[in-house]
Amino acid sequence: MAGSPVQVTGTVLTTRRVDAYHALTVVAPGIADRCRPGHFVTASVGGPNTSMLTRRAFAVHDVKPDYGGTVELVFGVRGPGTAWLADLRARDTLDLVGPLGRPFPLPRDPCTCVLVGGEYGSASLFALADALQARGCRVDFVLGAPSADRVFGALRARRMGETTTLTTEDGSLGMRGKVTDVLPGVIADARADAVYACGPMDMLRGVTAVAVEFDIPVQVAVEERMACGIGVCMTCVLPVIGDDGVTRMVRACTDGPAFRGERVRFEDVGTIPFDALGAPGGRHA
Amino acid sequence: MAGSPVQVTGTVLTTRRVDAYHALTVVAPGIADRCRPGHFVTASVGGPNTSMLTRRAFAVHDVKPDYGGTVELVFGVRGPGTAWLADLRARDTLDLVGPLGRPFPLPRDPCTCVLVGGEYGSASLFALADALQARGCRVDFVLGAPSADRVFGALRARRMGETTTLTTEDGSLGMRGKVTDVLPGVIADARADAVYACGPMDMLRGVTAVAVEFDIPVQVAVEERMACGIGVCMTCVLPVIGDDGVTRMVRACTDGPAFRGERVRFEDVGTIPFDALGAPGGRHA
Amino acid sequence: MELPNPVLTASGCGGTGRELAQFSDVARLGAFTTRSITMAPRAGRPTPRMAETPSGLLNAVGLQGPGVDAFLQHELPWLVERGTRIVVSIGGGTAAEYAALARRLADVPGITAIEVNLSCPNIEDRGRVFAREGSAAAEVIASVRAATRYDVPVIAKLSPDVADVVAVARACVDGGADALAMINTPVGMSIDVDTMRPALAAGTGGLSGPAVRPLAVRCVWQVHAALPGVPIVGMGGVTTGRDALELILAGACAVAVGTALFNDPYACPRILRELEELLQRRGLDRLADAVGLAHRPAGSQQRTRTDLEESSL
Amino acid sequence: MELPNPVLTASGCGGTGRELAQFSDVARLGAFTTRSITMAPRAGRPTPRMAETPSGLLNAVGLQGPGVDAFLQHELPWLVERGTRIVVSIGGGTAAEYAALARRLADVPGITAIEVNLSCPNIEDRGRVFAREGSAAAEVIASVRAATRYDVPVIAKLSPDVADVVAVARACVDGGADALAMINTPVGMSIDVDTMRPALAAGTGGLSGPAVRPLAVRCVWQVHAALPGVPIVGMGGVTTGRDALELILAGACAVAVGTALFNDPYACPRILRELEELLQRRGLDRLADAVGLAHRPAGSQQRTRTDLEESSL
Ligand SMILES: Cc1cc2nc3c(=O)[nH]c(=O)nc-3n(C[C@H](O)[C@H](O)[C@H](O)COP(=O)(O)OP(=O)(O)OC[C@H]3O[C@@H](n4cnc5c(N)ncnc54)[C@H](O)[C@@H]3O)c2cc1C
Ligand SMILES: Cc1cc2nc3c(=O)[nH]c(=O)nc-3n(C[C@H](O)[C@H](O)[C@H](O)COP(=O)(O)OP(=O)(O)OC[C@H]3O[C@@H](n4cnc5c(N)ncnc54)[C@H](O)[C@@H]3O)c2cc1C
Ligand SMILES: Cc1cc2nc3c(=O)[nH]c(=O)nc-3n(C[C@H](O)[C@H](O)[C@H](O)COP(=O)(O)O)c2cc1C
Ligand SMILES: Cc1cc2nc3c(=O)[nH]c(=O)nc-3n(C[C@H](O)[C@H](O)[C@H](O)COP(=O)(O)O)c2cc1C
Ligand code: FES
Ligand code: FES
Repeated sequence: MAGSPVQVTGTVLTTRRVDAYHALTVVAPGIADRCRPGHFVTASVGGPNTSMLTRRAFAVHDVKPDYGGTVELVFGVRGPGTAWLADLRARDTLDLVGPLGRPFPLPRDPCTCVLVGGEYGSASLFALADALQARGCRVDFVLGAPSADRVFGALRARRMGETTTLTTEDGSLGMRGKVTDVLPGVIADARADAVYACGPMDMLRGVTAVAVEFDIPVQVAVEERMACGIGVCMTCVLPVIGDDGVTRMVRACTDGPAFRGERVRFEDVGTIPFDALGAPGGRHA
Repeated sequence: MAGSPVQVTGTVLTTRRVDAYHALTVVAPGIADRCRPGHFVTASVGGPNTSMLTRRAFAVHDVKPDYGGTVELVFGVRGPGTAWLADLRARDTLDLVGPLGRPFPLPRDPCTCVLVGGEYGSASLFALADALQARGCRVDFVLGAPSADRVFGALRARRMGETTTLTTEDGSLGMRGKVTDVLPGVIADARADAVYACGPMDMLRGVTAVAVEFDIPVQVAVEERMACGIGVCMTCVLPVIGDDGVTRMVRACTDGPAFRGERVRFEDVGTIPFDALGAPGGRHA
Repeated sequence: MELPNPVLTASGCGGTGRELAQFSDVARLGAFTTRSITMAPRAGRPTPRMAETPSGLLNAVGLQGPGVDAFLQHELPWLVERGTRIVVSIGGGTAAEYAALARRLADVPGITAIEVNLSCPNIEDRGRVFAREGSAAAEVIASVRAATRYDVPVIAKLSPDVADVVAVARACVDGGADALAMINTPVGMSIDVDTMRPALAAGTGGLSGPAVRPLAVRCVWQVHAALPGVPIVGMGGVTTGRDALELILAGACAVAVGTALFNDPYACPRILRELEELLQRRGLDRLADAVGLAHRPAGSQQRTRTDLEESSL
Repeated sequence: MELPNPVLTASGCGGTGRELAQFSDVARLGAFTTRSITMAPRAGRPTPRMAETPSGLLNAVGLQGPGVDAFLQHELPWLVERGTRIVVSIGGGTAAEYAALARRLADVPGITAIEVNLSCPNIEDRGRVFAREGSAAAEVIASVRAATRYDVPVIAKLSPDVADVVAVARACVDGGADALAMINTPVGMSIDVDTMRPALAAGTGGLSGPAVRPLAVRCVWQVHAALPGVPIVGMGGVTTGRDALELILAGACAVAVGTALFNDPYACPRILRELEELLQRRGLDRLADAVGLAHRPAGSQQRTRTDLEESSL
């Protein structure tokens, strides 16, 4: 990790709507400094005397040096916490903790990478693309969502990527279908060496299957319900196979969110696989 | 009651600081219409997803016909609910229920009334003074508080009252002392026929004692911790002697807040007097 | 017992009915539940009787009320006249006192059900609350059942602060309870750190409001799983149609609204409206289709079998 | 047992200590309480393991952990090296298993106290949780006490969802508990009204956070009143110095912070700072002067007698 996380009472600099999403830029120097692609932050929601106790996790979309350092978050309104965030205005304060999690590992040598984003998952891919390009990598984008308004960052992808392929399930933008429908073609055309993916669990599973098919490494950033984001509560676990071949229930927040795709047991997410370390009645118990 | 209470999602028109207090003017037509002097309203505090469940009670300070009807509340910051109210700005919404309670009864014939206010208690006296003067009554004010910044409405009292006497415990305004120190003189000078009082329980007790001494009627508006304000929860009771001579635990919110002072068993507030109807082991049990 | 709709007031939270009637028609309620009526008039506990806690409310009213005679004379007739469905809650210190109350109510027309508030101290057992112990609760229920007309259901109201709510529920049903209501308030306490004294004059009080909803959902869930045929009135922190639906999915066939009335006097009709909308959006035409639906095995299709009548208690 | 200060982490809420150390020095804690350590490694429950409720949090982690051997090899030494006071929480399925854990820890240096998590299902009693029944709890405590070095206190951790927490507390003290910790999370549940399924994969979970503070204050109050000589670690919804003081005035001589750490990783030092300020402003020079102070008769002067050492458990 690029330094340890800190808590910052940031000030909202700007708010904007981007299609189906809200974007908040927050002045949060201590956090901005330390962010690397794939890091996330957590926001305290609801203000004083709120009944909402837990922080909400968001990928860091953009980091800028302005005002000592800003971070931008992109989010959709899902429940009361994100609804509260969507109501914030410039100059309001926002309590953030970050940067959190294990960021995306970067290749040592220049290579070709396909970056796959589902819905707001693409938010964390642009900083990654920057870092990859800075290392001389070629970057191709595949972005998808159920509908056009939920594809995030298409324009920026077009500007940054060698190629950009868009998919929507309803066909309202790009190809009709899912990212996994177009991914094999993109990998083949680009002769890609690696894949990075961020989005819903189903998509990550599909992207991983494609990458495994091509026998190229794939990094996925997963999302699990989190109560703390800092590794102390053990609520955000998923089954991941370790270097020793043993499956463990590991924390998405501190062991992830970025994992090697083929190590994540996607079919078993939401269960305790019988052969996981310490599974009830399992061989290690 | 002048019509039944309603719930109104009002809009804050103006906010201002008045010494130690905050004043909020809220557009709340249905409520403003029905208000009579001594009525109170309750405000929902904390906004969506708040952890604060109960409404906060406030006397209606002023009613104006503007924008279909506005009410003004005056309050000091005591805990989290009033702190939240103090942070409201113009155009915010505020959920009010009112008018609530039994307002001050007015004398049938013109007479001389002394209006006694302790701290923010004086807020409800000006609408009362208006109503009394409209009936040809003479009005004299006695306002007191621990310190000058907590005496509310001195200027307005001076404008409206035949006489106005101010007291502060620290001597920072008017006479050093309590309202009860000056009240006998005011009653005597004005040859007062009746007293109205609003303020802390201790003060109401003292004022009642003075009025009893002079053998003139006294109306007091009491304050008790309220969970509902509409008469359903039974948390706001105090021992009051009925017409039949029996003490009952009656609700400050719907049987009051205005009571005949000599009927309130001030010494027994916060207890169940042994001779109250239904007291444990009491004669009626 | 048929109710016009599944949203009731909770005992002790709707006053005499007259106060709520200022805001909306009490005859439109699923039912109006009275405060717990006692034999003799009761002055209740000293004030302060309430304290706010995070998403909760502590109260120690102490069953203040006019006694059963005055209730029958001044309060019940008004409700009956309006055509309100009336659940009369009763409270006592001994099984015999509960039975005497039930007898007093037996010949009174217009009572839809008797709810037995078991969260009263048993004066024959050093003040231990009846609801804490299955056999004491069952004895009360049996004596009330025996004294009540066969066509008036007896509802046992349970409290969550027991080691095994299912055991108490089962004892009450074995004792003759036709339905169960849960939850009454668990015992809580708050201390004012400024005065450094308990916030309530009584020291402890009952905790209500959304803070306790997870306890209510759990109790309803456990009891419905163990006794699927027994109708349950769910309550505890219901403030929205979503909250009501949560209890219904757990196994309640009706819900009662208490603390929410203090903040929103229109809570009952609003919650009913919200609930109906939610059911409709989920394609659940009849409330009964939703009762206990969250118990179906994961991944299974929506339950079609129905073992409960709409809003029947 | 002396602690540098009265603010501890609550079991299962501070990770291995390393995670919190990123934010502040774990040696500055009153003590670090480990998650409940089990004999064998445990994978815990499936996800979702958490659901937010009004002012509360439901969790069903299921004691995920590496087992006692890995704990002693990889987690404890790191804490010991830093000079942290360490309370090791243990969990088991039988009294014998608890005893075996205690024996495994008996020769390990650097353990300040053993906390016995009694909210585990007793596999010899159809999964009934030990804390629900005095005699089962006492048996566990006695077996742990017997296996633990005389100078290491054994703390019994109790749960509020029993009919009589004082009876369980008394049984534990009679069984040899040197101190009590309360409260563990009462069992709650939440149902997702969109999926119409329980929000937690495990169905029920433990409810924590400010929502349960009134239950914690009540338990601490009742137990302190009945057993004034027994040190109590209070916990349940402590998020500020005021909350900590509330539990202390009720009778706790130390407090533990759980759920609040999830929102504020600096919660422990902040709460300590706020608590010290509050005590000072009230002229309470020593923490011991505040312990149980709310029990003094109304109107009496501040208590001067002190029967508890500062921060001693
Ligand atoms: C590492 C990570 C990065 C994320 N990045 C983004 C992002 O960039 N943009 C975005 O829109 N969303 C992102 N999410 C999802 C976002 O955290 C949830 O949408 C949000 O917490 C929902 O809060 P709510 O109050 O609106 O919804 P509710 O469903 O009411 O939330 C209730 C509780 O569940 C938790 N929760 C619910 N859904 C999720 C979820 N998917 N992941 C984690 N916790 C959840 C909340 O934290 C809260 O404690 C991310 C999640 C994780 C774990
Ligand atoms: C009829 C009536 C009229 C009032 N008029 C005014 C007024 O004009 N201006 C003003 O400043 N204050 C007035 N009060 C007092 C005001 O209601 C309290 O100051 C306010 O409720 C405190 O809320 P809080 O969240 O800041 O404090 P907290 O102490 O945190 O409140 C906690 C809980 O206690 C209740 N509570 C606390 N103090 C009181 C109290 N004195 N009376 C009733 N409930 C209380 C609150 O409603 C809340 O439920 C009036 C009270 C009553 C009963
Ligand atoms: C002020 C108050 C008074 C109550 N009085 C009674 C009562 O007399 N009898 C009873 O059985 N329950 C009583 N209750 C409990 C409620 O009926 C209900 O079970 C509980 O409050 C949970 O529901 P809620 O969270 O919606 O309030 C009372 C609750 C409150 C808040
Ligand atoms: C995520 C989580 C995990 C917990 N794990 C344990 C545990 O392993 N052992 C234990 O005794 N208590 C455990 N608890 C209970 C806490 O130690 C504490 O008793 C309870 O949460 C109340 O305190 P709080 O409201 O400050 O969180 C856990 C609580 C939470 C929220
Ligand atoms: S969210 Fe708490 S450990 Fe990951
Ligand atoms: S405040 Fe509820 S009855 Fe008066």
